[in-house]
Amino acid sequence: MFRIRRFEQTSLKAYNAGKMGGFLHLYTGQESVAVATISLLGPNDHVITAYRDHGHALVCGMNMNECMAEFFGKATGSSKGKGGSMHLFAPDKRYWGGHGIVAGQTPLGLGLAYALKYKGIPGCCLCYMGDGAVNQGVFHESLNLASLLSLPVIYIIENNGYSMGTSLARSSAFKQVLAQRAEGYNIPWDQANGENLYEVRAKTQAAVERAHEESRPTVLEIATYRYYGHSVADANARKYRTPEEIDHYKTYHDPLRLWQKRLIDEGLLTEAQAEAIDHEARAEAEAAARFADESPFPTEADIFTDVYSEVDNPTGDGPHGTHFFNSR
Amino acid sequence: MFRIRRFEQTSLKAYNAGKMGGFLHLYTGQESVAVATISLLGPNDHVITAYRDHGHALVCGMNMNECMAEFFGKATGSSKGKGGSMHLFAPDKRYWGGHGIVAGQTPLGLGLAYALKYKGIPGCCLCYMGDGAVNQGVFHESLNLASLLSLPVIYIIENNGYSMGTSLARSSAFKQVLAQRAEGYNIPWDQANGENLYEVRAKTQAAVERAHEESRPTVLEIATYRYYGHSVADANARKYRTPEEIDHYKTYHDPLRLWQKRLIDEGLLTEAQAEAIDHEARAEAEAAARFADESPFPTEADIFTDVYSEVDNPTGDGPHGTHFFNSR
Amino acid sequence: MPLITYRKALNDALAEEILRDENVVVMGEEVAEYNGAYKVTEGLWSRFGSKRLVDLPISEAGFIGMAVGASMLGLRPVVELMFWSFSYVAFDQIVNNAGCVRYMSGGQIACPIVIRGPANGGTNVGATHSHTPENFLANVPGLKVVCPATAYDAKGLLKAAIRDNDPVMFMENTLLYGEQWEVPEEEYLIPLGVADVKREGADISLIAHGRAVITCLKAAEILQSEHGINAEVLDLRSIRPLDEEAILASVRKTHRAVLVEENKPFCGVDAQIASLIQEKAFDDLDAPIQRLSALDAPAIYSLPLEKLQLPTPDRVVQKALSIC
Amino acid sequence: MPLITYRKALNDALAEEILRDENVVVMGEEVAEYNGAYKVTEGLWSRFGSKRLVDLPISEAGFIGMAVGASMLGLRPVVELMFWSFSYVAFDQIVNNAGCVRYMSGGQIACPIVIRGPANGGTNVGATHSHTPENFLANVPGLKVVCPATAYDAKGLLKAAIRDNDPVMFMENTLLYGEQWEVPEEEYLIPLGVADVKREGADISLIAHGRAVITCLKAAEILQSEHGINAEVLDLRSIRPLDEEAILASVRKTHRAVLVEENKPFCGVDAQIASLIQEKAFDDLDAPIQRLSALDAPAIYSLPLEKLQLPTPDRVVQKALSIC
Ligand SMILES: Cc1ncc(C[n+]2csc(CCOP(=O)(O)OP(=O)(O)O)c2C)c(N)n1
Ligand SMILES: Cc1ncc(C[n+]2csc(CCOP(=O)(O)OP(=O)(O)O)c2C)c(N)n1
Ligand SMILES: [Mg+2]
Ligand SMILES: [Mg+2]
Repeated sequence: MFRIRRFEQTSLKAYNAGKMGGFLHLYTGQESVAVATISLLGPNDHVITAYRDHGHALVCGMNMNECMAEFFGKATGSSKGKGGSMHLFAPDKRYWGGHGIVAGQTPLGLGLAYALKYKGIPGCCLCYMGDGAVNQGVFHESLNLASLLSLPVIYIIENNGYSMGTSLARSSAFKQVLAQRAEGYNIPWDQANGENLYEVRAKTQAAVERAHEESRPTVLEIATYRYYGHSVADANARKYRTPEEIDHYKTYHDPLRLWQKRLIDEGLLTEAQAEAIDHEARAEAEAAARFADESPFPTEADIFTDVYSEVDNPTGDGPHGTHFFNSR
Repeated sequence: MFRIRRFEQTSLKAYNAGKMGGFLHLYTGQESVAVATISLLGPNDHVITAYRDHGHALVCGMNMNECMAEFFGKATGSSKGKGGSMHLFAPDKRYWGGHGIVAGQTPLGLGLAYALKYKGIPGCCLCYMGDGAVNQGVFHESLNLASLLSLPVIYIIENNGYSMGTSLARSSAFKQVLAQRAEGYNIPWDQANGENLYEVRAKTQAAVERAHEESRPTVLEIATYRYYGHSVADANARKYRTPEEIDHYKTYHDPLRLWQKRLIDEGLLTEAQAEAIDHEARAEAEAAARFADESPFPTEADIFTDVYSEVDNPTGDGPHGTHFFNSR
Repeated sequence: MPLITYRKALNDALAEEILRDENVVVMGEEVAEYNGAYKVTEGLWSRFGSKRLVDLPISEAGFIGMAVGASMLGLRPVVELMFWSFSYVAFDQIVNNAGCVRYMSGGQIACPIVIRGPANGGTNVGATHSHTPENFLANVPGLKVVCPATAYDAKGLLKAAIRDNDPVMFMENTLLYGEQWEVPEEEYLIPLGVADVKREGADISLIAHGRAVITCLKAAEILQSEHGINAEVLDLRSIRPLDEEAILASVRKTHRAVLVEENKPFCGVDAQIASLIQEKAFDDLDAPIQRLSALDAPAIYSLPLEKLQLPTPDRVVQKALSIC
Repeated sequence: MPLITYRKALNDALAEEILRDENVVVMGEEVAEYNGAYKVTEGLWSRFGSKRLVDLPISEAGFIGMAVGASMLGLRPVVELMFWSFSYVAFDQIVNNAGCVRYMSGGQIACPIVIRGPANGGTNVGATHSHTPENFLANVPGLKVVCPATAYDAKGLLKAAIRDNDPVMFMENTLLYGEQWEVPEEEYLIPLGVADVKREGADISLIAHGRAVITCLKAAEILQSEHGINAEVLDLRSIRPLDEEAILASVRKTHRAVLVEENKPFCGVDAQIASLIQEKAFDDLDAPIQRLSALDAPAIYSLPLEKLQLPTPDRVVQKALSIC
């Protein structure tokens, strides 16, 4: 969690220093969700998420350098500067992104689970999404397919209470619990408080076992909170939420501090160790920023690579026909 | 119901005689649904449905001639032969079609309800759909919007047990009742047996009152059965359902015969009157077929009308620019 | 005339039409309380309230379909898409319901809806957020497509689009929102289907739409000052209906054309323009028509590269010189 | 060589690839137990079972996205769309996920998926069921688009498409399913991106794709027999990648071209072909390139009119005569 916290802090600084433009969706405040859930996964389990993907990427094992360099749009980035912060990928680490279209990843996660089942691999796919994403039709199509085909996919709704400037109550109609919509598809669902890692892990574990042993899907809603605006470009970050609300969460519900305190209380961690971890994390993040800064940009020729695998890896008689239509 | 039954019989004959091609989705067996529900509506209530729309069109007051002529692709058809059997419209009768894309009409029905509420008109919209249409994402988006915006729309799921060759169990995952999915959106729902017109009317009436008085949506699932194939072109009509199943429904659950018997038992109808109604209906249908047959086809020039209202009704200085791009 | 931004011009157009016609309702994600993701609707909610400015959840297919249905009963919904890129989740509702309902009903139903929002790359947001679907939507008979390049055009065209009885796809550009142009205080409308000569010239026609028009104007200055070439810049403004006469008139005058767009090249808008010119002004052409579109790959995230991916004044100049 | 139908050729291609590669899985609505809405998958379910042929509910966006996700892990899904018209409810999944994932991942992810089904009008089913999106999808760098006109091409191209490591949009035609052509018994592949001269000629090039190729062949016979004009008929077969060389070679030989498509004209495939020819073979052209596309309105339901709406041999002949 320290690593994510420091990484985000550093990337925000870099954004404000003009090292990148566009969007930057900080995960600060939600760290416990990715950490508590992904840390449970085994060698056959896969992860996919939306654009607020920095935390998941790091927990899946991507290193800060490739991520930060990607934010900077550098050739050393995980996607060679072609994807950006919303699109971090590490298939070798079973991490499938990083997707910018709201809920667009939900059927992809289903497909990963489909492939696992098809190949007889006893794994599952954790597919993350926001509370605003539940109102995209494709998520419902995915729920029906997941239940009908009995696929090992776990949809984790990171409910941070807002979709951009819209509160949950203004975006979704539901009875008591958002995740309850899963009932309509005969899918088991549960809720967890994101600041309690033990609870999140226990409930995720139950879902993972259901996936592994029964090849059944689960919808798990985890309550959390984001500290910054929707993206760094969110001008109204403090308009649709009162400063008091934000401060309240930071003071009484910060998952990082609560977890640290708990581990210390339980004698599993000392203040000094925590200090050291934090220190390391900050150093790692700052080094990553330097790495990104010093890395080269892609070249104009790179614009045309990674579009078609046939063009990048021509077969015997090479690619046939014209693939790109700029007359230059 | 006799009118629909005879109309379909006649259109099927015309189809087989090569008077039309493409699709023809017969409503035979489901007549009671359109009759029992639409007959409850008042002057501010609107109707929209899918491609299996012949019954709804007739109950809404469209005459057999304009419908049959539309099937034949004639200029005298309700859409001048431009829409076809899936696309019957009569806005003057508050009947908005007739839509070929599965569930594509569900947000349109929502919009009709939206406009009613916006204008302060105490009406509602009945939006019909099939049991297979519930798995299109846009329907779920519509349910959330209907509940969130509190709109007077009533979704009527005509559950005939199959979507083309796929049984309900093979297309939809749900707990006990398909319509229960509405709970996830905090929308009241109910079920009715389509062969019992009193039950259907009572439950529809409750939904209509909820819409009129509380401007709240309802999802109503009505059990019914189609006698013919999905469309006349459905080669497998008797493969995915046993002939026994079909015969069973025709023998013991025919809504037309059951309703007729009930009215006679209740002394509201005599055999002779029923005979007469049926006779009239058949005559009307056959006259419609003749009318359609004798009507002219549209002209080639008609292809380019009804595309842009600006072109059809040029304003003072006429339409600006090129609207059509055939260089002829 | 006062200088106002492209954003303000749109905002004024919306306010004026909301005041003029009680059936005009503006809806979309974050358009009301948040004042619009790009602030195009700033201040309208506090001024006109929740009936005229409606916040909606992230359900583009659902609410565009809803707006189409509402328009069938006489409302004039102006639906904001945060990005036109998101129209792809609502593509069926736009093409089949907005685009076909009038035809399939034999002219019984009108669909006076406007769908508006930014459709452009160049903002460092990656491939999925940088689509420019004007060529897709203009392919659909029944839809109209407008791409204003200046604040003046944005205001006049949006007001005309809202009053239009057909569905109008209105495509803006986030890179222009902050740019200023002269806009008269008195009301005016710009009819759809009328192109605009943004710069008179005799030697070559630079034909463009949207932000590419601005790129062409810069290129024209360079051509004039550095190469003594007097380029005409024609702004299509409206893609469908299309002002064919203006295009042909310009080419018949200059005998040379470079077509510039931020659209992708394959079947882009300029493919149609090129096909039109060669067919109807074949003998007037002294050289092949040149096209300059976005470099033909998904929008790259890396900002310096993305800037190269879109047409630049320099590359317009090179194209022009190649046929002058 | 045995004569087999276009439908059977597709069926054979699927069976052969299912047998060859255990990662090939065919999925869609009614493809298994029902044997396919248009019987393209007839007999495959009883032969290969429910693992290789999968019936799915009416959720195109969901299951195309699912297939894209499965392909990222190495499966080779062949997804049937009952009609390509229904791709519009899945447009985002096709363009943004299938089309962009390789690029946005910097080449880390491949998407070896095939989406196939009929994309044509002329069958009396109305506007919403008669779309031909080859121009939309070929506009998207990252996607490939194929439109076979004969049983021979259908089989060879489908087998190549399934083995291709990029997403291939495979567009068939219900009016061709029942037509027969000679197809060899031994296995063969047809690489994407290679056009085919269906008829050698010297006086004019008729360039087309899909069923329009058949229309052109009929027109060529009329031109020969009634007007002594020897027309060449070039079948593009693959829209993206596109065989530009074959197009230019034909035009350089005949100096005249008529482009025929069942696509709508505005930004249709032939707009791109026309723009290409005029740019790269400008001096070889003795006359303006003529285009014949579907008449520019939503597909009309009325059958006799719909037949007129699509290119006919007679209208191809008229176009040809207008420049010969
Ligand atoms: C289809 C689509 N519509 C709109 C957007 C713009 N958008 C990006 S994120 C977002 C809010 C999503 O909120 P939520 O799902 O709660 O995720 P969070 O940002 O809270 O993590 C919106 C509206 C988009 N990317 N895709
Ligand atoms: C988006 C879309 N996908 C597929 C189809 C093809 N199709 C037309 S009707 C139908 C079955 C629908 O079944 P159901 O909703 O139960 O209605 P019913 O035919 O039983 O009245 C299918 C798959 C379509 N028209 N639109
Ligand atoms: Mg949220
Ligand atoms: Mg059904």
